[in-house]
Amino acid sequence: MNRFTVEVLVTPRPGLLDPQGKAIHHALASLGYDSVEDVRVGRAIYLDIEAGSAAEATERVEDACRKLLANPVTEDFRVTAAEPACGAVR
Amino acid sequence: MNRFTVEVLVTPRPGLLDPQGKAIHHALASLGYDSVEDVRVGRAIYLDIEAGSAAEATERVEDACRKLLANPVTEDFRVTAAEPACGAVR
Amino acid sequence: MNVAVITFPGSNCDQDCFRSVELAGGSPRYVWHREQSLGDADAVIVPGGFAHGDYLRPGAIARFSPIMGAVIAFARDGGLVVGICNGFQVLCEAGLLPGALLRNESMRFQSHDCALRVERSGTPFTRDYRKGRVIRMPLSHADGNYYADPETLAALEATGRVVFRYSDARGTVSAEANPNGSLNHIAGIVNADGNVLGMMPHPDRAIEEALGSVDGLPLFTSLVGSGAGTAAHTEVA
Amino acid sequence: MAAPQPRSGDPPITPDLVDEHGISPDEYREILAIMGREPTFTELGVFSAMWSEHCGYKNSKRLLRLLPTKAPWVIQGPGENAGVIDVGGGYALAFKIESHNHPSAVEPYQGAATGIGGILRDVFTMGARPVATLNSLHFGDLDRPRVRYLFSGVVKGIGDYGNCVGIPSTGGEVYFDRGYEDNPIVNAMCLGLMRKEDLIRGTAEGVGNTLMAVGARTGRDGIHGATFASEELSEGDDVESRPQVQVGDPFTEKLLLEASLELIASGHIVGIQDMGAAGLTSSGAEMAGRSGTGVEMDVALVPVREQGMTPYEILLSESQERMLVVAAAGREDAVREILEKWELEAETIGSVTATGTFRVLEDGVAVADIPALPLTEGCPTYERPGEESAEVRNLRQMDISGYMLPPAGLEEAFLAVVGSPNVASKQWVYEQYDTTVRANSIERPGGDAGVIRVPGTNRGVASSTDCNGRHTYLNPRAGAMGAVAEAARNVTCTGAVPMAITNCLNFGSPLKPHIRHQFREAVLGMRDACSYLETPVTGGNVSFYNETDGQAVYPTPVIGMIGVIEDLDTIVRHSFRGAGDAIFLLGANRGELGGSEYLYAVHDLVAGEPPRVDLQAERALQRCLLAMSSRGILASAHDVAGGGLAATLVESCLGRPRAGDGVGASVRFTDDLPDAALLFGEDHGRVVVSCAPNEEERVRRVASDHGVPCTRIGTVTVAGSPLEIETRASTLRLDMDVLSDQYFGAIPSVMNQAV
Ligand SMILES: Nc1ncnc2c1ncn2[C@@H]1O[C@H](COP(=O)(O)OP(=O)(O)O)[C@@H](O)[C@H]1O
Ligand SMILES: [Mg+2]
Repeated sequence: MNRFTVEVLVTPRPGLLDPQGKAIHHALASLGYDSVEDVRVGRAIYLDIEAGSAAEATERVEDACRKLLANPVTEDFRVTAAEPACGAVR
Repeated sequence: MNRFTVEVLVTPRPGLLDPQGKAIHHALASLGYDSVEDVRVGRAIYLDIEAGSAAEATERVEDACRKLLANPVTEDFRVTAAEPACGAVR
Repeated sequence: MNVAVITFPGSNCDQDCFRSVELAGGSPRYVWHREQSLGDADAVIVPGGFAHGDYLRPGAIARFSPIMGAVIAFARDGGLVVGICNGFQVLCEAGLLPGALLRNESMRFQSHDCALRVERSGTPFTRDYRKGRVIRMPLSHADGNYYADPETLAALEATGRVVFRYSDARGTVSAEANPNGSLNHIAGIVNADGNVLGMMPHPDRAIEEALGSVDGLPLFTSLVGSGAGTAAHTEVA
Repeated sequence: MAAPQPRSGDPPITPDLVDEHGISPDEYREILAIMGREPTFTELGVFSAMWSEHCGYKNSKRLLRLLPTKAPWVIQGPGENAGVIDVGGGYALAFKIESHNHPSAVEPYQGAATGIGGILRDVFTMGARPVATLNSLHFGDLDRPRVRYLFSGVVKGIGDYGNCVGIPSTGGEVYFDRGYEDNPIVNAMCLGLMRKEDLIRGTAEGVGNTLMAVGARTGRDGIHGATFASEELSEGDDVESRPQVQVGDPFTEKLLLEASLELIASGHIVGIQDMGAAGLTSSGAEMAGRSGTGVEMDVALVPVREQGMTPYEILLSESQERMLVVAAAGREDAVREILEKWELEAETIGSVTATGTFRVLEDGVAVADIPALPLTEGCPTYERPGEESAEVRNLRQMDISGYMLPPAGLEEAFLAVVGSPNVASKQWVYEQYDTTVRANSIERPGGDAGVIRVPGTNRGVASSTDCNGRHTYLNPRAGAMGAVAEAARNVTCTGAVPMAITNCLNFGSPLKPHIRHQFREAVLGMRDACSYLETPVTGGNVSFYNETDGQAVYPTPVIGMIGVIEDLDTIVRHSFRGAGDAIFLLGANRGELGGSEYLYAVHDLVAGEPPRVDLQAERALQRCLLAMSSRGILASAHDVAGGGLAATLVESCLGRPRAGDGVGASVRFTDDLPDAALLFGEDHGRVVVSCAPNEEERVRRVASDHGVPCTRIGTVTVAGSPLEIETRASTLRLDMDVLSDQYFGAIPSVMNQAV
């Protein structure tokens, strides 16, 4: 068994209103960042998980995403496993 | 000028309490995902930005992170630019 | 009429719902989220608050509380279920109601009175309201911005399942009267069978003159007056 | 018992180390005398926290003793987690106010959030269920981006935390003035209700009883927060103070609240206290100190969030949402069971002893052993003479009679005052707070005082926080008196009888003579007003060192007033009701413009003698109002304060936001005063009331019975009509829509712009 850090990125479905992204976009514009064309905000979740392999870790987390971590109505998700024992962004 | 999608990952500083992460950890455990050892929750922000190069896009976003996107007191951030015209996770 | 009021860790409006049922003449009972059974309940209220802190997404974690299995089965059998505020969010997460509640357009928590137009009076939850009546009650949420994909939304409208809409005091809907950006100004909906209601505003805070409004009370008298199992017979356009 | 030995890795105790702990050479000598030996590093940390300004009150204690604290209805005065008064019907009310200024300056969202968390715990550890919160906020001018950042972060932090726990906000205040430029004042107040017999105190009684750590795990956050709160901020602190940011977890707080109330009701525990400032140290030592017992705990048993924490860190951590509980011996499992239901941890960490010491072990090895009472009560106290600053004296004595003419005319000045963020509606703030949860909010924010119903009764508790920092700056004694008078008046306007106060004294560094002067004067003003108005002080908080780079905030003694209304049917609202109603002014116009919003908003000036308080007149006015409200003859009552009559009249006409119940009014004044002084003067002792035409005579009679000047000033007019004001010199006709935009739009128009 190894310990993996799995990164989950949950993002609002394209086409969906994203009030947070809109607010940040607006704020950036007023700070003078006018080259920003669009902003979308999602969640980044880092899970430390014990698994036999990276693939197994990823699979388990994908399952958790479908059940809990992402809302299938409004969100997409993407799962990436880092190498074992790598601290990732932690 | 090209359009780049820049990914910003904002995560709570290590050592700071992360109530969200704690709650998700707890929920996962009660759903039977007991191999999860730790959970941290941050934000994923995707910016579409016009810039001459990926490096320029990244630099501008890093600046925006220091000013607005991340809270310097409680959060760390990491910025990555995708290739121009690549839709990223969108 | 026995009404189960579910209490999750983080529920804040369980007492308010309990009292509302009492005032409406029903018999409320608290059911702790770890229980597996609803007992002899004739109806269920999922109250407002911040179940499990609303961490991750409102309602996401609560949806897996042990009692939710019983609530889902109860609803599938035609039992009457009301979700108010956080309860609405929980019911959406649990798949008992379509769509999702996104962050308010203002990005702020909003707590103030709102006016609602009663769009349907024929449901077991609104039989004591007249259709078209404008009612007033508090709302209090950060994530009340109703969203559903275009097909779902069209189906909701086509089958008359929008029960309450945000409006002004005269019953006119408009962007100004919409507090959170909800699609089609939706404040409350029922499921296809008409036995599950979700709404963001708080009828449970508008049950006495002293609180400034009694417009929420008919919802509870409707609920309590409608016997068990009648849901299957209620008309859904 | 073995005396504690230094741990390996402990730094040696040097004069520098002692100094870094904020302990003076004299105080260190005192410590040596108490200990009879050199303290260990851990013990030094414990002393440093307990003898900090924040816990030890060294520069305030002597003066605070002057405050009146007793009345037949006071059940618990200062010294406990919260004060408690009898509110009748078998109910007691616990209430307290606390500051979280420094943490909010560093991280506004978390700072304010954890401020709410702390004050809730202070209240529910008395056995009371929190039923309302209030907040008193003072910021710099809103045109600065940094101020907008602090303001929005603080409001969001307060809202998110209180909303999640499910406690309605019933009121508060917000001020903006350059006197708070870099040092926001963030004070949070909580009210909790209980049956009188459910009162429990923070004591460690009964040798052999068990000490349990309950709630969240202990992390490294906020270590030396108590000392930190006692030091002034300086440039670069954003970086330095990073490890001190505490993150709030309102969900855990909610669980802790429910679990604590269940625990208290169960009878399994004998004492409970929040691990607030100085965490485990202050809670342990104070509980022992209050009971004359001792405590012994092993830090190795304390559930921690991080590895490798030293005893020093565990003892001084200020991680949030934790409590220290004294369980009756043998009931530990029952305690644990209740906590498990609420998904919380409870660990036995030690026991109550007869030694009278605060004794700490690490894996059985002693690391600290300090006499408990000297630790909690023995902190040296100081009362050094103060002196008024010449600058303030000059400002106060400045002749302001030359500012009676508004440069752009009276109407412009009127709109400027009504639309200044200090006078304008705070709707943008309080609509981010849940104000209606638990369905007992009888009067929500937006009026003079919030009123919350005692559940299941027809009795109400009114509350208000007040402090006009500009007034206290110019004259701390008059300002503090005024704060008490205004708070009492606010509460009285709703029909409630003022009963008691809690206070939060926000000042600069007490090491400076002019700050000591401000502090002393403010305490004396508060003493006089509280004594005269019979509203004793049941507790409070002192926050010194609110300074950045030597610049102190205005002295800001915030008063949190409680009133009781026996019959909610007699409640009076602040807004005019029906067209045709008669409008009266109770009290006399003196036209006192010193320190007024008019001078600040129109002439950019903070100067002049602030309004003085005639306590006798104030009391007569309050009794008169109560006589009127209990007889049910008033249609509305609204006090005159910031922004003067102009603000009061506009607010009375506009009514509540979103309610659509606005009306107009036609008013006439015959006072021989300059227009500006008449309309914008902030003289105390005045209330604008209205009544149905057939009650006019009774209103006059009750006023005359109480010796209160009562002048018919006008009539309420129908919705859509303007506010017409006639003075000896001018006539104003103000469109209500324009006034509404000014009043309701001022803060949103600034805050809804991005950044
Ligand atoms: N920070 C706040 N939180 C909640 N309510 C507030 C806040 N600030 C102001 N309010 C409410 O707005 C109203 C007006 O406040 P204020 O201007 O201080 O009035 P007054 O001068 O009568 O004390 C009051 O009802 C008050 O409770
Ligand atoms: Mg006030």
